[in-house]
Amino acid sequence: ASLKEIKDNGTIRIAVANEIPYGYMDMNGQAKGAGPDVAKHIMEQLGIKNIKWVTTNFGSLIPGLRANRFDMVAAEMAILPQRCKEVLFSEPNSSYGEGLLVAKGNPDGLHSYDAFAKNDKKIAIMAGADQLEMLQKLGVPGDRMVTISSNADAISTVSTGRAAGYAATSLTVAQLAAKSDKVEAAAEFEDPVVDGKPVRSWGGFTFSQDSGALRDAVNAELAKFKKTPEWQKILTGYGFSEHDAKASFDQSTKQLCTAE
Amino acid sequence: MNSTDTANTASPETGQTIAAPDQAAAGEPIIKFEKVIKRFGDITVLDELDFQVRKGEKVTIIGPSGSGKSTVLRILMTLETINDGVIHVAGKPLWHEEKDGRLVPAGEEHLREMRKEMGMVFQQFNLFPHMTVRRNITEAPVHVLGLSKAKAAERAEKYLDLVGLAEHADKFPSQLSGGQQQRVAIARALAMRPNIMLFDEPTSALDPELVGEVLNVIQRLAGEHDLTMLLVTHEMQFAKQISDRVCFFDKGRIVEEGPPEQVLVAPHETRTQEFLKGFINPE
Amino acid sequence: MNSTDTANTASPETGQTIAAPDQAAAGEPIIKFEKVIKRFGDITVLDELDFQVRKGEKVTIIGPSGSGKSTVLRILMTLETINDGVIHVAGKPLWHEEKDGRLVPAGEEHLREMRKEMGMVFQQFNLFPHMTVRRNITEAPVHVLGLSKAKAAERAEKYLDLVGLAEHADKFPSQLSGGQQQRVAIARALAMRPNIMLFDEPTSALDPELVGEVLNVIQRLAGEHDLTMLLVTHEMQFAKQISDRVCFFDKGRIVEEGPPEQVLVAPHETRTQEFLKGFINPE
Amino acid sequence: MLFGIEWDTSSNWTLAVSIFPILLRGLVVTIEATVVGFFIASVLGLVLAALKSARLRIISWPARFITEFLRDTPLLVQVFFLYYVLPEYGILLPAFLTGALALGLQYSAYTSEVYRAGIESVAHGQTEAARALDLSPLRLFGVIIVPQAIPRIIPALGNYLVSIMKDVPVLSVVAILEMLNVAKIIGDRTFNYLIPLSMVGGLYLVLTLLASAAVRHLDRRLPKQGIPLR
Amino acid sequence: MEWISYLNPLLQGAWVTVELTVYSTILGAIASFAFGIGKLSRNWLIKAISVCFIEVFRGTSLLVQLFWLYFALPILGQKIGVDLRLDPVMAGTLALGLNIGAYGAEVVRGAIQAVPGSQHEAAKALDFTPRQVLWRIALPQAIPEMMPSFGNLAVQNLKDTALVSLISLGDMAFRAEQIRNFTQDSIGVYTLLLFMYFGMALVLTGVMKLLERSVGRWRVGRT
Ligand SMILES: Nc1ncnc2c1ncn2[C@@H]1O[C@H](COP(=O)(O)OP(=O)(O)OP(=O)(O)O)[C@@H](O)[C@H]1O
Ligand SMILES: Nc1ncnc2c1ncn2[C@@H]1O[C@H](COP(=O)(O)OP(=O)(O)OP(=O)(O)O)[C@@H](O)[C@H]1O
Ligand SMILES: [Mg+2]
Ligand SMILES: [Mg+2]
Repeated sequence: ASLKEIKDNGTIRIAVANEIPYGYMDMNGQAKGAGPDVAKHIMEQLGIKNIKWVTTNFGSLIPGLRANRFDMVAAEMAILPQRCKEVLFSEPNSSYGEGLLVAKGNPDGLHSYDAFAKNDKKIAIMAGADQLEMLQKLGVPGDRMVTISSNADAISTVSTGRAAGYAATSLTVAQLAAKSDKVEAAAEFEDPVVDGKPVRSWGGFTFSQDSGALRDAVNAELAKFKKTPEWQKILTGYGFSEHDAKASFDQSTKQLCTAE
Repeated sequence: MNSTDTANTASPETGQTIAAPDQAAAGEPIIKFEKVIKRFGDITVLDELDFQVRKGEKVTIIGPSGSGKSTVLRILMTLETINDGVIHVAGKPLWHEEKDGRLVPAGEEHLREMRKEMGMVFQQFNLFPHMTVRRNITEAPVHVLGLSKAKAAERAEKYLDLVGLAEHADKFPSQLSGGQQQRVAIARALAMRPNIMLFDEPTSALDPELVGEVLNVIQRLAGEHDLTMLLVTHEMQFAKQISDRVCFFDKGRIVEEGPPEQVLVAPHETRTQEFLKGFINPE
Repeated sequence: MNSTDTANTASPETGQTIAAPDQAAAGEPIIKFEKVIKRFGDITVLDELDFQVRKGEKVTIIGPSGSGKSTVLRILMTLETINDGVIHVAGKPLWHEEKDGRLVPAGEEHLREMRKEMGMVFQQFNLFPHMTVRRNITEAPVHVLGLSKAKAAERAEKYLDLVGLAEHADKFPSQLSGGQQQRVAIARALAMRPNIMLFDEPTSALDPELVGEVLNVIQRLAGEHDLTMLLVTHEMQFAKQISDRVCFFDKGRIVEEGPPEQVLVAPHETRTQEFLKGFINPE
Repeated sequence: MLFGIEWDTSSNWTLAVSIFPILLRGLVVTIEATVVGFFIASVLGLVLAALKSARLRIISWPARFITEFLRDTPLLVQVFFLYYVLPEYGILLPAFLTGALALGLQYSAYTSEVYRAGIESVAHGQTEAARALDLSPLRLFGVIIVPQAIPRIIPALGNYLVSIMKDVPVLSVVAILEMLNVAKIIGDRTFNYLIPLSMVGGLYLVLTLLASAAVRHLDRRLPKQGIPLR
Repeated sequence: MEWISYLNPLLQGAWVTVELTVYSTILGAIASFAFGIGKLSRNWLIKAISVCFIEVFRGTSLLVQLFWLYFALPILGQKIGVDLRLDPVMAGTLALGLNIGAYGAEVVRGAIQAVPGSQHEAAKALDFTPRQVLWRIALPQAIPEMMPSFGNLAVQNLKDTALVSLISLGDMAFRAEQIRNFTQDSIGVYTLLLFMYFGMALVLTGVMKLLERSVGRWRVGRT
């Protein structure tokens, strides 16, 4: 729906991918996470009273936007050039590094994604997530990647040895590690270096190609909100470091979209 | 039925002309097979059959299994087509109709008109199991003849009375004995007021004990002077009692026919004699 | 068969003692029902039935549908259990056996021994459809009696000859007519050399024309002096010809019994008279 | 890229042509899962059928309950259950085996009925005739009943084989790369679902039509009256 | 007990499952009769359409159909300039209903054909038109014949609704996934979920049995 329609109806449909802490539903069906909390504030400012939250698989977020199943995604999806061809991104709302979830005690002694290019262990990734490209560039062969359909499967996948590690953002990994004592975040994790640059992601809100006006309105409110301490509190409350918060100002969406 | 305009002045003696059914004199053939051939695949079931039944006549057909007895009745009821020959029923060609003075293959409309002449009672009763006895009888009068429900119910009453089942009108067929079911089937056929009744082994699916009650009803019908009856049966004794004529079929032809006293008791043909020997006690 | 060691010195005259089957004198009851009760759920099918058949006797059971005729045969063949009463076959209790001098419920071994006394022919033939006619007949002699295959085949030949089907030994049942199938079934039962043959309406699933050939075979068997026969049928004429005695069953009891000339032609009981009226021509 | 095969998104046709070999790789997995699942279902079904017909209620009732439970709960949830719960008890099966086992369990409920119905359909009269001839229970079962039941059982089992094949896509939820999952991944990456999903639909149609025809052929070839055994 | 806390969200999902089952079963029943009767039609076009529908929906996997309607159909719509974007409830109901309808159509066809030829002959002898034979004689007799199969299909449909969780419809299976995401208690969540489906299936079976009995009342009696 267009910005005008959304404002007239006072209702917007926002999707999350059930990823803690970026955007998820708690057991009572309440939306939580860095994306949803900021989105709630922005919508309040825009005078949009109702938010209809939609949960979907990460892989269905972009198709869902394109199919107008929701108006906006608040999943802190990483802003990447190939995605910019399909959808519109707001300015970054957060930034985060990479991490690796391994079984308790790290029996295989894994400390980087690179390690998987050299050993014969399997590494799990989530369907549709950007770790795939990263690992491909690092030279991990496709038949050693185990694709899971949601974060929820990661703990069991790793703890039962279906994969030696799970590649995800540092925040996801920390969250998952806190949930179960069968897994932990790989200590002393080395950031992967791809094309000479250490990998860091910038996450933002996502819109369909024809929602320019909505994106602009969100951008305006987001810029204002990011100047306030409440914004920082939301992010740190979900486990982002102050460095993560600050780094979100380092790159603009335009830069990220045109990066090589 | 609405053909009173055609050729009803023709002499009733010359069987060839088309006479309106209502005016067919008694003694006039109401059913006439002429060189009728019927094949199923390779086997010839009726082999140039010539066969006539006069109005009001009661004719019994006997013969070994597979000799084509049922086929004769089923062709009359237009449940089977024929391969060659001509059949007249009530003076009109069964499988052809006159259009612009020429005979053309009959349309569905003509066949329905012809079927109204006849009622049929099947070996397996073939009642509609999902309807009460009364509905079984009123369904066709209401939806085919266009009678009002009240009128049809009245008629059902009358024929149920005739077959001695008035008090069972609200039961379902499955709640009746085989003999009772067959009597309902007879009432159902009668409620359409046919001029010709066809019976295809009406008692052979019945427990021996129940045969009598059905034969009784048929015997009563045989008393009606106007009703033409064509009956296939293995009940020789009964055939002897009610028939004006008995036809012995074998291999799709009539091998022997005549009054029951002759065909059943003192048959001329050896094939007939052999067949009757299979029955413990024809007399 | 291998029980010649038991009690064969007892007097054959006192029916109570256990006599080896081969030595039961003619005239001695080979089948004896004493106050036998059989229920299916709520309904009582046999009601304190007392009933005896002497060795070599040919007994026909008639009666309305549901009166328990089949049940009597099925109990004898141990296809049904009984609720109360005692049955002796060939002097031995059918449902009990002697162990350490006391009667205990019969084990499977005893039942198999008892069944060897009898052969049964069913209304629906019940041939094994996946076996040739010969195999149908040899199967049990080979695997139950332990005959060699050659011996069993010889025996099959003999009985197929008896029923007039020697040339059909290599056909499958589905390739035979109903009458032929039933004759095979008779041969199959005979090949076990039973002392007692049970027939449960052996002709009522047959086309009327085929009834004769089966009755002929049974009639020939009836000529054998030693064979005890128990026959349920609705063929009154036939019953009259072959039976020593006819029993009329109704509601699980014997209402009337006696020589066929009496029961079938001049019954005393009204219930019997009513039943026979259903049949067009008992005489 | 998947299985080391690149795709060409320049047009629908080139995409279709370039992903065809990838889908075939998925098809192989689909067929493998079908075969393994069917094998498990056939064996387990026989066991369940035997237990259900046991005279002892303490055996037959639990077997009946298990059959009913397996039949009345979704395959998807059974797959999840096996995939996530079994490892908690230390039973760690590869994803493929877990999926095949789930298929086998679900369909064992159906095949057990096939066996039972096949045996019961052999006319009651056959049993009575055999008893009247004093054939032993073993001989009755092995030589009279089973040979007559087989022509009824085999085609019914064949139909379930086809059904299993159509249920294999459910296994995609535990990351088994069968045909639908492959197509979905291609769609996720190329944002063109139309081509891969339509191709999967077409392939399935061809596959099931062929399989059904094979079952019908078998059904016709089997002698209806039974297979004589020596 | 921890799993008590799962009950509330699961019950919310259960309601979605029930609604979806009811809608798609109704759609399936309509499709069953339409295409089942259509397949017996003498009009070759109606017959061809019915045969194609039945073969396509029986011949492909339900999940393929669901994904196709949800993911591929919108793209097809874009190409031809029609908005074919179905929301998950719509896509789910359509896929489930049409799929079960294709199986049901075969049941309907089989049951109608199983009405003995002698019934048709008896009706013809009484001069009913072919249309009257279908509606007054064949169908009423065929419906009780269909009921046991319909009962099985309804349960099948209930089970199949779990698949809509894969297109993000908040049914019982979807809620369960959410809870597991949160608590990581696979055993508790899935055990509860399995038994809830089992319970619903038993209730549904009971309802279908009642229905079966009410449409087949004329079949009581001696035989
Ligand atoms: N629909 C059919 N298709 C093929 N053959 C048929 C068909 N109907 C009847 N026949 C064959 O036609 C022949 C005559 O059948 P018909 O039913 O008229 O015999 P019938 O004299 O009534 O015998 P029965 O006493 O057994 O009823 C038989 O050989 C039969 O097999
Ligand atoms: N297995 C069974 N379960 C319940 N009732 C049965 C069973 N077998 C027979 N009956 C009932 O027992 C009664 C007697 O049956 P039986 O078959 O002995 O009658 P019959 O005299 O042989 O009749 P018919 O002439 O119809 O063969 C009938 O009322 C029948 O319904
Ligand atoms: Mg006939
Ligand atoms: Mg009987």
